[in-house]
Amino acid sequence: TALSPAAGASGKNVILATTTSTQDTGLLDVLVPLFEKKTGYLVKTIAVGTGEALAMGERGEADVLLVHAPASEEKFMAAGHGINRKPVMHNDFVLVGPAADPARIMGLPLAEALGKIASAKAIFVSRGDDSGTHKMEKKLWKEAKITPSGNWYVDAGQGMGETLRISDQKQAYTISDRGTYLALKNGLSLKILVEKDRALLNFYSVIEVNPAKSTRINNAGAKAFSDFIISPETQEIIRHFGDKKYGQPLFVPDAGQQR
Amino acid sequence: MNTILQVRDLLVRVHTSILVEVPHLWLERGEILAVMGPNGSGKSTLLQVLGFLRKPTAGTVFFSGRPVASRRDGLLARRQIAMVFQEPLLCQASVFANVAMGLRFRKLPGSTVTTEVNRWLERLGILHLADRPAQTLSGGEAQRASLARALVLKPAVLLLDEPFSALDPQIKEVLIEDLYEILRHEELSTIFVTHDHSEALRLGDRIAVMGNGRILQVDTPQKVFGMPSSEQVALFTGVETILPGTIVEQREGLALVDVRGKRLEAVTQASPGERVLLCLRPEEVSLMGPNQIRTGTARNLLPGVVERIIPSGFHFRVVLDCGFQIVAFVTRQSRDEMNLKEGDPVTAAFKASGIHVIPR
Amino acid sequence: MNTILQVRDLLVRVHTSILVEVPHLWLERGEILAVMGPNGSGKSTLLQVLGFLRKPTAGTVFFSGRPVASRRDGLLARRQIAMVFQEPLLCQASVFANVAMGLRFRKLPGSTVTTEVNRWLERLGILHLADRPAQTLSGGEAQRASLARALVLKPAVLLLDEPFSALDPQIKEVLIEDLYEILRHEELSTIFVTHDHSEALRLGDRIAVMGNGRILQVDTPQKVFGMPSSEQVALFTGVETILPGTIVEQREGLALVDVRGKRLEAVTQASPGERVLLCLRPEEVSLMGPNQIRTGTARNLLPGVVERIIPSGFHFRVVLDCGFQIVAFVTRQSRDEMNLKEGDPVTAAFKASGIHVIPR
Amino acid sequence: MDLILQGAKHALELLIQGDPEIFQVVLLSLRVSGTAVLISLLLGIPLGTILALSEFPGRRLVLSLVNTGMGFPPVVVGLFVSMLLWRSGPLGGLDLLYTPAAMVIAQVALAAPIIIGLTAAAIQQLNPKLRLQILSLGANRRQLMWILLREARLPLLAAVMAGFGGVISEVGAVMMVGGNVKGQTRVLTTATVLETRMGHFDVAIALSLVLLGITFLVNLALTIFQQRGGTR
Amino acid sequence: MDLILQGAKHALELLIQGDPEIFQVVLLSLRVSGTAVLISLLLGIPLGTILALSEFPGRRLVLSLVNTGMGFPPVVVGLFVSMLLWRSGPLGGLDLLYTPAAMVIAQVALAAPIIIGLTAAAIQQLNPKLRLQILSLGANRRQLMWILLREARLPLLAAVMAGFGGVISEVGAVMMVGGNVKGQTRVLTTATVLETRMGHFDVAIALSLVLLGITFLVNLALTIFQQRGGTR
Ligand SMILES: Nc1ncnc2c1ncn2[C@@H]1O[C@H](COP(=O)(O)OP(=O)(O)OP(=O)(O)O)[C@@H](O)[C@H]1O
Ligand SMILES: Nc1ncnc2c1ncn2[C@@H]1O[C@H](COP(=O)(O)OP(=O)(O)OP(=O)(O)O)[C@@H](O)[C@H]1O
Ligand SMILES: [Mg+2]
Ligand SMILES: [Mg+2]
Repeated sequence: TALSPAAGASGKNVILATTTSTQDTGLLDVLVPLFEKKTGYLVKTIAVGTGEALAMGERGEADVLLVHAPASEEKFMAAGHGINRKPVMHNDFVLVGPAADPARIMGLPLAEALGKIASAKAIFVSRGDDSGTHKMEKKLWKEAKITPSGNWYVDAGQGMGETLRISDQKQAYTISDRGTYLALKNGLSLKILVEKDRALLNFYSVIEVNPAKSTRINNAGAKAFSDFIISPETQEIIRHFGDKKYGQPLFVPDAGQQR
Repeated sequence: MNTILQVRDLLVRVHTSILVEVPHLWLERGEILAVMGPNGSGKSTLLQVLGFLRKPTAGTVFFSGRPVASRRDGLLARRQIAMVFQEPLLCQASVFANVAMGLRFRKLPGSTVTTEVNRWLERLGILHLADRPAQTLSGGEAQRASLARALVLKPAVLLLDEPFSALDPQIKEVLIEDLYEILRHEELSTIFVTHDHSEALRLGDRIAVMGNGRILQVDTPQKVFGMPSSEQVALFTGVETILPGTIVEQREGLALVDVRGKRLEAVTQASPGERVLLCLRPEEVSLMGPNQIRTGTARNLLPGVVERIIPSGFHFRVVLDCGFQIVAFVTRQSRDEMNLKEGDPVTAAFKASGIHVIPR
Repeated sequence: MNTILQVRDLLVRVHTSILVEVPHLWLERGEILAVMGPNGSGKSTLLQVLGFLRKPTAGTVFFSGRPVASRRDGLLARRQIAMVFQEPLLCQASVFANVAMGLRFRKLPGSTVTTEVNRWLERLGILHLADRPAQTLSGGEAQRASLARALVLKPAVLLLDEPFSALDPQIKEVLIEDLYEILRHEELSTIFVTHDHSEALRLGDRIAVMGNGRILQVDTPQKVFGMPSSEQVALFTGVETILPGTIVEQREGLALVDVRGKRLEAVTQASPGERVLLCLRPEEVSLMGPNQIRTGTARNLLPGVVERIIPSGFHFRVVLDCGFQIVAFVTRQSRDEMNLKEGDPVTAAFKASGIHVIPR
Repeated sequence: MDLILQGAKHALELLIQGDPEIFQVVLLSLRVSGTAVLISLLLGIPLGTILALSEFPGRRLVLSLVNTGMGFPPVVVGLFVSMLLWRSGPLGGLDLLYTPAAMVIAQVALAAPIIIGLTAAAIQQLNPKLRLQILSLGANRRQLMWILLREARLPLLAAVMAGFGGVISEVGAVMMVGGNVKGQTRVLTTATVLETRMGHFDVAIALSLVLLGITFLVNLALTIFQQRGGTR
Repeated sequence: MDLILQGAKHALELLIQGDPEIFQVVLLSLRVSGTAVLISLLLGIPLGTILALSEFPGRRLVLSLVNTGMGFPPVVVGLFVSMLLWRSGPLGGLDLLYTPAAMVIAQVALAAPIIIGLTAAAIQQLNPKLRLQILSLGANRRQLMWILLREARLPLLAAVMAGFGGVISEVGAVMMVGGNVKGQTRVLTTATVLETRMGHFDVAIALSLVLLGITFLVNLALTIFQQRGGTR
């Protein structure tokens, strides 16, 4: 029964550590059952912060990772924690803010927009949780040569959904991945103010945890998942995911591409 | 009228069982009313109602002549009444704090509280226990604390529910003496429940006998014990000989009664032919040996045989067979002098006025 | 030895206060031991130790001749002992369930439980309350339930802690008779604590008088009441006249004692010059009017004046001033016959053997 | 507030349609929390009783520790249990992480201190002489404990309800050790969080209402049992 | 388990260095939960006492509802309080969302039912005659309640500890209504979650240990007070 330890042989279980965004958009709810049907593996999707996902990989507590923090991923790979890092897909980030746009950034290039927000001391909510999105945001500030600090720079320390909601309530600016923004858009008064900047692209990779770390790692399952998610059929599903619900796709498949 | 506490048409019912039903009962200012009655007859319940602690199902309780209805009235009345419960329920605090509790409720100054509490602890012989947690007291010590807790309040009315039941005889004696002085001196009005006849006789101005939730008789101690109004009261008050008889002759208040063929003289107005019960307290019966010269004024002399001698404290209850059973009470001295043994022939002597006659 | 319960070198201490200290005490099989003593003298504590409910600070309790040490021994002993506590603590269940509890612990078959419980409920007059929640019982009803709960167990040893204190006199009388029969018939060994002298006299084979945690005297009732071993015991057992005196002359067991210049005869072996206390129970003193002819064998005649007449139940305690105070006990009949009033001159008469002499 | 109405409507729909997924989630919630409470009772009631009745030096300290346990932060418990069950942890070999069993373990860690602490207080509150009284009737230790527990029925059942309420409504720990895996370890609370995160407030509210409804029914039953026979 | 040791080391460091950030977080935790428990006591104890002492039809239902409240899922409470405080919500004008005040509100909603339910059970457990006894000494209603509460001190303080433990360790609701905003609404539990999510397990453990330490100290004080005078 479900209360007994690990249904089935442990070799059938694959632990997928991923970020909340993939789960919250519902993409994994589509992909995982497919994978399970196809391969007979049972996937345990653990949706956590990117930092935690990578830490789980580092400790060998997960078999496969689906994450989006290129810089950290590279460090992770360099340290030998993972093998076979492969691009899966990307989506993009958007800079959203109140419709009134008090800092007047609508349509500006990203770096300029960030500069105006900082100089106007308009409230900006940062996720502050070391997630992929947070890392991206920090990178963007750095590129804009601004060290954000002060009362206007709010450190929410939460996931994307909560950060958006806080921004909405505070009528503040924030950076969000498009998927989460679209998913929550209906309840929010925030508008997309800056988008489609090359710097705002958000790349997801799949990484198999290095099986040399521990005998308990199910590398076969990890490899199967990795293969599955970059397979053409899956990539096709990703391409069209969200079409129906949001009128636009949430992700762009990337498999096989170099970036 | 100078009644301090009064109930009218009182009824206490739980579900279908009637716990107390009292059409009228009152307590005069300065009076001591003793309440007796078998277990479960409603004494404690009545006291709770009189203490404004329990709302009766029906009826009104008057305090100082005014009906007490509102919660505020109730509090004011309660502040003039102190009650000692049958089981001493002390709070989890020191003995001192327990005894001080009522005074504290009344917001008396600390120094007064200390003086008064200590005075009463002293009086009840538990001053040395003042700082002890109340939970460590022995049964009798707890009852003393419970008494002190009520008496320290100097209430207008004192309701005592078997307040001496766990006390040792020495302190009980002292306390009863003491209490009697206080009650009389301070004109305290008191109702107290007791199972001890001698307490009731000694302290009560009037005695109420309860049975089955009803008050069977309220009267002076002499009347209740000497002239019980019913067989039930008679039995309860310790009349051990109750003989069914029929009036044969009536001579200006002195009647000749036939009891199983024997003739007894009794003081009663009942007319010939009436069927009556003769109540004879064992204390009224004296015994004479067969050779003893008749002394005293006893009009009834019944020869009989000693059936049983039952020790009762320092005295004896002697059961005689005189054709029917008669119980007599003799002191050890008398028994020794007469050298009384079971099977001995003796004569029971008692006055016509020693018999109380109630109609059957 | 045929003792069923025995303690040796018993000590119960809490912090620095000694609650009980008993070098040796035993209970014979089939014996009834009455325990008396002032409040707080350690009676209940002793009973708890004897019932294997409280571990003494030091000392050993033997059951059936064997020391009880392990928890298992304790349980086995407890299963042969039943105890009635001073305050009846019933569980939140029906009266029946409460009384059945001990039998259930012993895993008796249900039908036996029902029969036995009902029999005892009946015997204690509370069968009609069987289904009532125990919390709704009156004080006396609860005490009866508590008694039934112990008696139904048919134990080898019965420990009763003031078991009749809340009972009405009628049921008490019946119950004492009943219980006495049972105890004797079934060879039950019993210890019972009471504050009622007459209960102790009536039921006890031996009486133990406690004071301050110690056993002051253990003896037959006659000895304890008639020949108290100390002033403390004397006072506690109701000796109301205790006179300090000095032996003046000794004539083969009959001594002449000087008490404030008056000479009294007393039965004692004490030698001349010894300082003694004379104990005189009020029951031993009879009163004679000034004109009354001397009857009886009293060797001591003390003229005096009636100082107070205190009602005591149906009798009276008369305090005389004979140069010192003497208390006498008179029946109502005697008082009426002598027409006794305060201030009257009377003569107190008592035998030499009525005085008990203890050394000072 | 319209969201709540929508949620209520949705909740009704979910229940009426008998959505098998929701049914599974509800069942798992009940099974996990029920098992956890049961285990906590089996552990907690004897321990609480012993703590209440025995006198030993350091008793207060132990009681404080237990009472501190009532304030174990679920995420901390989740973290610790995770660490235990991690592949690299001491119990990694059992492969329990992300299974209902792991959730039960975490919930026991949360509920047991509540049960122990409240049981101890309930038993301590009883008249100490009652214990002697029961022993004198020949009770062995098990029988004594049983009667005492019956006497303290009121606060004990309140303890059970507090414990059950605490774990069935808890999300931090179960999320961590269960992982909110669909079809395996998703319970009402984790589902609620997920739906909230996905912005499906109406579904979240519907799930919450279902959870509240279940808790209410369980507590109603327990309360009726608790209050049977009125105020003593 | 090495993580725990690391965490403990880290915790000590944080405390010894007197890290002002951590100090602030600890302080806020205590302030928010302390205030919430205080308010819950002020509400819960009178309500619980009244529920225990008065007889009215539907009392059991109310008790069940209160007991259900012991199982209010924090996220649900968080959601409901959020919805109340949203700009679009009925109390939006107060601008309380993402402030400590909002967290207090949510925690009161969580703690008050625990206090009410356990208080009611504690008071009901007292000998009903005690009430008469106290009234007979001339107590007014306030004085009566005060003495009864003192008599039920043991289970009541256990209730306080359960309530305090429940809210200080809670994360779901405070995260939702407080927002875990650094320097404003970040408390120990939300900080722990954040650190965990960031994969900083050692810091998370350090924070947990600090939280446990605080809870322990508070409970130690309460337990000593509770057990004062030994077992009755
Ligand atoms: N924890 C304690 N600390 C100090 N003294 C105590 C403690 N517990 C009990 N005592 C004292 O021990 C004494 C003996 O108590 P016990 O109950 O045995 O008396 P008792 O002879 O049964 O009295 P009573 O006739 O009043 O029932 C009492 O004076 C009591 O106050
Ligand atoms: N809830 C109840 N339902 C039915 N009967 C009850 C209830 N509560 C009390 N009684 C009964 O009411 C009667 C009166 O009780 P009360 O305590 O007044 O008696 P009492 O005269 O004081 O007796 P005692 O001499 O034993 O103290 C008892 O028989 C008791 O069993
Ligand atoms: Mg009574
Ligand atoms: Mg005693």
